[in-house]
Amino acid sequence: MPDTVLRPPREIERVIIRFAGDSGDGMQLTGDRFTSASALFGNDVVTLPEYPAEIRAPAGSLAGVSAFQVQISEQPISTPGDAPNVLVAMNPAALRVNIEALERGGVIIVNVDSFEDRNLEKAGYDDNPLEDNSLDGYVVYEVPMSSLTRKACGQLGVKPRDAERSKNFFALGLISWMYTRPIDPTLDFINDRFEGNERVIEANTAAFRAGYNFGVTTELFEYKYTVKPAELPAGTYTNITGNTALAWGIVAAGVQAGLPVLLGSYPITPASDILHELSRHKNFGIRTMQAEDEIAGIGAALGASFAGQLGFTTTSGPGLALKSEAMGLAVSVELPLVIIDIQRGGPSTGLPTKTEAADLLMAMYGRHGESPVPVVAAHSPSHCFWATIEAARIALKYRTPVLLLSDGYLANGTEPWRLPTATELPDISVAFTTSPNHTDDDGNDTFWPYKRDHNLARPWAIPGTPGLMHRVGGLEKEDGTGNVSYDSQNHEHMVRTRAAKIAGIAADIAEIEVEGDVDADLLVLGWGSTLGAIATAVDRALDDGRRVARAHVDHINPFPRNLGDLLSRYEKILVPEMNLGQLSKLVRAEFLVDAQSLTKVSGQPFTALEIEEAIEEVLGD
Amino acid sequence: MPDTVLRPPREIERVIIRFAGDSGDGMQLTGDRFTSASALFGNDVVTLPEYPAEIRAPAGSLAGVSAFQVQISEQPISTPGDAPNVLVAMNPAALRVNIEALERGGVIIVNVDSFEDRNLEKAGYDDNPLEDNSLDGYVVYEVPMSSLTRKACGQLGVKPRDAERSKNFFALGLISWMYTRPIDPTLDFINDRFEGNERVIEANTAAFRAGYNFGVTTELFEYKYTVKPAELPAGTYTNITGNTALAWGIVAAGVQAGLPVLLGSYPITPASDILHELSRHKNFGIRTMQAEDEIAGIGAALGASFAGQLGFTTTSGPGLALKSEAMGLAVSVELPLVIIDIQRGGPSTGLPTKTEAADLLMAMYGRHGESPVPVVAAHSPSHCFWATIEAARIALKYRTPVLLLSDGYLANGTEPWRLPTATELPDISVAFTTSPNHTDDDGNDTFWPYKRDHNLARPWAIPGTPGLMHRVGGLEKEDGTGNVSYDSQNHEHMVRTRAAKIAGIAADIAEIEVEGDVDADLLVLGWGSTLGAIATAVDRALDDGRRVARAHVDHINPFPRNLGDLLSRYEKILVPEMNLGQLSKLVRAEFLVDAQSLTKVSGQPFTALEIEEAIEEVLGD
Amino acid sequence: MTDQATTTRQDWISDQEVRWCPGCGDYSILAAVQLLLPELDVKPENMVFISGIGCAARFPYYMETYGMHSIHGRAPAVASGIAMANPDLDVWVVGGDGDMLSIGGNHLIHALRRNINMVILLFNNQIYGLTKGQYSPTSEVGKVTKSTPFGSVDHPFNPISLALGADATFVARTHDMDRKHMMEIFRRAHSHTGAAFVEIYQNCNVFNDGAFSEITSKQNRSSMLIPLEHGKPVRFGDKLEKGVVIGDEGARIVDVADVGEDALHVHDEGNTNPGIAFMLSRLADSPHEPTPIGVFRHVHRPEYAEAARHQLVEAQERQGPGDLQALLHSRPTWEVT
Amino acid sequence: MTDQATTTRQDWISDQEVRWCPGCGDYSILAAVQLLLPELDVKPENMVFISGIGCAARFPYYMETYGMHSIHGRAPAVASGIAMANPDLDVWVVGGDGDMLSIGGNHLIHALRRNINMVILLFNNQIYGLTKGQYSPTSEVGKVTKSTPFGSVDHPFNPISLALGADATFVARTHDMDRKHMMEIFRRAHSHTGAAFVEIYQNCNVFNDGAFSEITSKQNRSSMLIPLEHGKPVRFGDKLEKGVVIGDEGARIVDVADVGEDALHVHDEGNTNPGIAFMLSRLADSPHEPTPIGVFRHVHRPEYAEAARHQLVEAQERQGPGDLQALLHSRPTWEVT
Ligand SMILES: Cc1ncc(C[n+]2csc(CCOP(=O)(O)OP(=O)(O)O)c2C)c(N)n1
Ligand SMILES: Cc1ncc(C[n+]2csc(CCOP(=O)(O)OP(=O)(O)O)c2C)c(N)n1
Ligand code: SF4
Ligand code: SF4
Ligand SMILES: [Mg+2]
Ligand SMILES: [Mg+2]
Repeated sequence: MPDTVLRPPREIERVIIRFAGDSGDGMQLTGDRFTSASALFGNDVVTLPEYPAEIRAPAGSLAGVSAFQVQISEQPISTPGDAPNVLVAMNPAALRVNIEALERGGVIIVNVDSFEDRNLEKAGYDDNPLEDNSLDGYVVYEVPMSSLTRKACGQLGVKPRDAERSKNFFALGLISWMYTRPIDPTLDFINDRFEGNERVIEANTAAFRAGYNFGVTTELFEYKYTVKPAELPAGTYTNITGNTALAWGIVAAGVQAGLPVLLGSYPITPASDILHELSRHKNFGIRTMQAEDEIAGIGAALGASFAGQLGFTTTSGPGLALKSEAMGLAVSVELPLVIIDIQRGGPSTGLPTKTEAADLLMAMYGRHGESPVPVVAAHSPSHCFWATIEAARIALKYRTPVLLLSDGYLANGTEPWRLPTATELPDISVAFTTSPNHTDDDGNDTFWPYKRDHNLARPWAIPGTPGLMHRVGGLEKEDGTGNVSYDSQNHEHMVRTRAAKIAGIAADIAEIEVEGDVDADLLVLGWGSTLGAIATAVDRALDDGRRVARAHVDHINPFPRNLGDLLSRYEKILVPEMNLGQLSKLVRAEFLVDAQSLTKVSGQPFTALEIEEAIEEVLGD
Repeated sequence: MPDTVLRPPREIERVIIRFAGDSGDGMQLTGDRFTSASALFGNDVVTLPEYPAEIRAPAGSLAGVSAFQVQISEQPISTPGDAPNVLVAMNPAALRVNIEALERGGVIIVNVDSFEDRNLEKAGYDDNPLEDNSLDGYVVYEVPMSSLTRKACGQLGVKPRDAERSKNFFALGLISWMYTRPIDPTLDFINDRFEGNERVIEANTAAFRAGYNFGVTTELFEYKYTVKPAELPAGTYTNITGNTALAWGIVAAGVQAGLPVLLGSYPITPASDILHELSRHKNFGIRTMQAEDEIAGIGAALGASFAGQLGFTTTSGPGLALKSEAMGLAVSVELPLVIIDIQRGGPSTGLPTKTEAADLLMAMYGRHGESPVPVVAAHSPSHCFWATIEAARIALKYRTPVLLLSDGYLANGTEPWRLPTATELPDISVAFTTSPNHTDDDGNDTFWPYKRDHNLARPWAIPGTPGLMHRVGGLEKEDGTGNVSYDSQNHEHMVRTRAAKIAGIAADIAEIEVEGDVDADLLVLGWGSTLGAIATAVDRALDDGRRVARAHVDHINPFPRNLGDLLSRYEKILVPEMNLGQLSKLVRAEFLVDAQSLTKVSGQPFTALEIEEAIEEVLGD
Repeated sequence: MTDQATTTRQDWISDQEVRWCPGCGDYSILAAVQLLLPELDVKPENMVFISGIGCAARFPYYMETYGMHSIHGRAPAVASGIAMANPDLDVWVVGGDGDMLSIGGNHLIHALRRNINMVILLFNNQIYGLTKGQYSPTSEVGKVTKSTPFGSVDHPFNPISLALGADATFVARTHDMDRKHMMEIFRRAHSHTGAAFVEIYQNCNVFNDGAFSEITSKQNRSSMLIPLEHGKPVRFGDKLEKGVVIGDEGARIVDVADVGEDALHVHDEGNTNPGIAFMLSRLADSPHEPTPIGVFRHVHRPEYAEAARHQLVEAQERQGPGDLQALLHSRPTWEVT
Repeated sequence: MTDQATTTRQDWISDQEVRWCPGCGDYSILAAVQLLLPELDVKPENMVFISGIGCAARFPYYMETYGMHSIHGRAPAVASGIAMANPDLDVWVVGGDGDMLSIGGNHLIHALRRNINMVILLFNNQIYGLTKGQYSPTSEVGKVTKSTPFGSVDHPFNPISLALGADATFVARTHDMDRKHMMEIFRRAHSHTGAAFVEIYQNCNVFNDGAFSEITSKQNRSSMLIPLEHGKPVRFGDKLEKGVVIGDEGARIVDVADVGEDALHVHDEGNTNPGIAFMLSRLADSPHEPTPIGVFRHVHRPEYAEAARHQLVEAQERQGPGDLQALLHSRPTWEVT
């Protein structure tokens, strides 16, 4: 396809594109393909999909709008970008819902065919925005995508209604041209994905080429652009969502622990995909059980742990609430178990498809009695892999349930991930106890299920092991023997010992590191998925000559052992969070530092700009 | 019964007696009777029962020991006392389990008949402690209670085995003589309680008189004592447990709100008695539903609230954990509901019959998402009544679930309570909405279920009201209309509004007051059932010339509006808690004050001495 | 509107846009309910729809009545509280097979055994719709779904058998392709005092399309649906050539010609012994064989909320209305002056 | 001890003091289990007892095996994980009527429908023992307890019917007064592959004494217990003068003299249709009428854990053993150099 636009492509450093359309329009697929092509091309890419909550809201309605934002860059990036530079709007509703996010002066490419009365009305437009000058501040390109797609496909004998389904590939072709993307990966993808369905392959290919050619041949567009490959560390990369990385982390944890995995889970958005992914990898000896509810899910996982497997359970907020009581049991019986919470908008059913990070305090305290559990948080899609292995490592070594927090933004967002080699993965295996560990007063060898090692972990002796039969349970246990004990002093001792065991993990986790201007007055302290936005904001502030540092906690219970020290070195501490200030509460209580909250609870991740502005405000001038 | 001990009774200010025996020995009844007689006599009394966890542990075993401690005093008191002065031990196990608590030099009265080989062995005594000088530091009275009882009853033709059952009344008679208690109330009680069972009435009466007479006639005891009536505020008093007071508080809340009550509950120690008590008062229009589990219990209560009744649910820690998700729904649908947690030893099944106050942080944060609920704590048995009405008041006025915390110590402990008159009870009624509250753009009257009043409470329009049909649910709702809304800004607004509503309650609750030396350097800050021990300790410290103040929070969310101010006035803050420092975490985070924890997690309430010592330590000298 | 004794379909339609997938069977169930209500002597303000979570559970939003879209699986519990609180309300529970048989199975069976006054509509589409296609406790063994890429291995519930096992007093089945039948069954369920359980075969055309078409499609109905009608022999087939007999092995399908009309089982929904109804429920293990529809069981048993209320009345008669001061003084008291 | 193929009763007794109330029926059930195990070819280290909370649920502490005293109602869920994890283990679940039918009802019916390999012993004493005497979902209507001082108003479950409604593959009933019968039933349950449900009438002599004595006391047994024996006509009575027939109304008790021996129902526990078993379960609504005991149903159906394991084996055969590096590289990758 020779290019008739004479000017060479303009080099740009990055671009943020948002594809938006009706849920039926295939925008997720379009965005995903564009992302993959860009990743394969070598750009750094970060994505943010947004689904409607309904399975299929009425076509053309505001509720039915589905969008996918991607930033592609020649520099390493860590967010999907703040305001998109380009909005592809397949219908009036998509325009209406997304226009506010677009940067002032940005580019809008609309499928003009869809801007007819019925659709305008469904989107709540009294007048056609393409005609009433309301888009004056933007660069608008009106492309008759539907009709051009119908035409392109019609030549193949595809019926107009079916042809229309391919219009997302038209849009993809057009944008691929516009940003000088390689086309082969997409053509290959079409062949793969729709294998066996020649008609669809042909139609989508035709639509994609038509879109591309539309860019080539019309003079509608002044420029095309190119974004050079980014300079990323050498290695093999794949583009990965947080949920896939997390599922693979579970697989890897099993492999690295040398233990079969059992996942007990009950479907819930946005965690279900982990169950889906894991259930495909049975050849790793992974058992997935779709339980009757969340309680049964954690119950089965705990049972598997008792039997010597590595138990996992995955859920989101409402499910985590239901698991509270069983987590308390896991604390009491001191068995390895990883509980994974993919946070979403709350309270209650809340906003199931939107992100939020407001389950932190529940993770810390959502159990009755003194019931401490380690809490680990993932900070990027690929980090979900590592955080899972880390959570499993702690669970195994300390025989404790561990809570791993991710969120909807990480779960569905993507980033390129340099795949680790086998040697980069830690060995997290632990030994089962297979022989008596105690000599009783009469000199007999015996097994004490609550005799602890130097990490305060109790022995893990599994059913099937001769001679080590023992019973565990949720009643308070006598130190050492594990027999039921109602003794006051023993209870006091056990409560404090369980707390000490978890607190002691601080010695076994990485210290927290400061980035940016180490000697600054202001430290931005983050956790979880805010990392990308914070890093970008701090980098920009540093570029602007501001003195600011940042640090990110991946271990929230216990905190890294140097965190208190670190915090005491900064006069001001800003904690951006997708909740009303939960980490902030924890560090204030623990270190008595006047941490200030920057909170956002809109179901949307922070933009770097929001954090940058807060930094400016705190620093004053 | 003329008294042959010639010396007049010695006047003492207070005495602490612990009755201990096998669970089958009726020690709870004995303690309870002694308490009632003393209360009727006019003493101030505070009790501490202790049950074994087993229904009936093997007779004579350590696990089967049941005890009941009571302090009677001529001064107002607020704890059952630290170390008992007198221990009544019905068997070797009871002696063994309780001797450690007894004050050095204290009095031990044993049923010497039970100190035979089998029982000694069951109690783990190698030698008979009555013979091996191990009790040398104490004043020991050996009384053949079993045989004397058998003898007394035998004259009535009661079989020896049956007679033996009355030996607790022998003990009661003896102690009643020793402390110059009136005997009529007990004789009346026996007649009442065992009405219709003449045999038992006669046997118990005979045993009681025999015990009393044993004191009168033998010269075993040098002195008898008397404790004068206390000077309590004028009024009609009853001796009440926290659970009864709480149940009556529920009845009163219904009456004062003018609403029928529905209690949805699932039995659990130590909360079940509230269900039991309430189920007896159906003539108040109170419905009690023993649900299939805790979730159904709160579900039914919430349903009743939706339908316009006053919904309550009662439970203990494990049950509260299960209710987490449904509480989140209640937060979201903003309906009045009172959730009552009688805390017990945790984590998990823990120590079901022992007290602890470690559910505070779960009460605050044990729900996913930003899900704030008011938290109220009861601080004494009788205060359970008032705290329940206060919780209901807040729930009704602000249309919110409210969490009320009590604990096992309050639940089963007793104190004399001056009964309130009708006029002392607050009117907590609220009006249902019965007509449209909004005019839409077209000028039509309509009902907006989420249009708030100046307290930010939404209208309560109940099914059956014509024209106000509406739907509520756990998905995020549009401000005003209550329609499902996935809008970002709306969600942000609603999250913050729900938080503001709860925070705003601070303006509507009592300020916290300081007692003791207002200008001291040290403030002892407490919550819940520690009040008695703290007050006693602070009083003693003040008596010793120490400069110390104290304050007690009954509202934990929101805190009283003057709490921050108050805390800032003291250099040192000591927070005694029956957990590992939960309130302390909250005040540190909120007010950045260096509150120091004094923690106890032994299943036992604080003694005043423990707090006194901590005060001494903090103050130094 | 609501003051009049009669309503029109329009009166039952809320102002919220219906957001199920186009073609979803839920639409026809909604229509059946909204068409039926005007025929009953009921007022919108006395009607309460309670649901859990799922596609089906969105139902209350579309009804111009009182309603609560509660949490997953808990609708029968919430509804129980409402039914206890106010006997004048007409309480309906709506939920999917995941909502009411998976996470909510326990509340369902307890509501049924208690016989608490409510109509329970189970939208059985043999799939989790809202969470985008996992298998459910009614999915057939071997079902390939997102969570079971190699096929599910667990045996499904037969919801009618389960309800009968829980001793439900009203048990019926209908399907989303037959509005008239639905309306008739809903009418019957509504008239029942106690818990009325209705299983509705509902097509999820997105994640489990055609699950029931073998038995519910127009052309198959006469040969694949076995209508249960009180007092009538159980027969079906284009020419009513098939019938059901009860034998020592259970219920089984026969050619009427082989056994003679008199040998056919005559359906008695009022049989206090649920044994026969249970046998009928086992005629089909999955919607791929001739399947009974209609009312399996309809018997009388005291209703829970009414019995509870009765105790209140009795208590008042016995003890007089509650007197708070008397209660406070009901234990031994003493005076301090 | 545990290396030998044979064990003695003593090998199964843990060092923990048994702490039920003197006279509690739980003792005889414990004895029956501890007497049976030496007769089976099993080793203590392969035996796992899982329970919830309640008096009955203390059971594992007294067994010298592996065990977990979990949380209220959740034992079947925990046991499912164990059964899935290790097929060599013998998993037993023990719990009371509150534990397994009230809070844990859902896990129970799901374990039964899944047919997951475990023996489930339901100690039905028709009361909450551990929490000191509230009514349970098996208590009779009108039961006066601490939580129902004026009598309970809810209709109880029939646990056998419920289990059959959930399509359990092995369903039996026995009682704590007949050690031999218990042992026989436990033996049969243990030999079953899948979920074996055993209801045991158990006397709580403290809070519900004598609940079953009308049918289980020595002098009443022959006239009040109806033994179900595979392949035999169902007969009972001192002189076997009574029998059971199946008719169009359900199962009913007759005088053998009236109907003749041949009319009696011959029990077939292997009937794949659970209809007859269900009818038998309805012969008695409460333990105050002649009540069937023995094995109601014993059929084969694929076991869940085994089916799940089979998928793992198949996957390995198809895809080879899991290769982590291959998995990581299974999506499109690119090289950066
Ligand atoms: C506690 C909890 N767990 C899980 C979910 C996720 N969830 C919502 S609906 C649903 C199941 C939907 O299936 P079904 O009940 O059959 O309804 P359908 O969508 O098919 O109508 C699940 C698992 C949730 N909302 N809450
Ligand atoms: C979550 C939770 N709710 C309630 C309880 C209190 N509880 C313990 S056992 C029990 C019921 C006991 O009855 P059952 O299961 O019949 O056993 P039994 O004691 O009669 O053998 C209850 C309600 C608990 N431990 N945990
Ligand atoms: S997913 Fe299925 S059940 Fe849900 S609305 Fe769509 S078609 Fe209906
Ligand atoms: S309370 Fe009842 S069931 Fe529990 S141990 Fe005592 S007698 Fe047995
Ligand atoms: Mg479904
Ligand atoms: Mg029981």
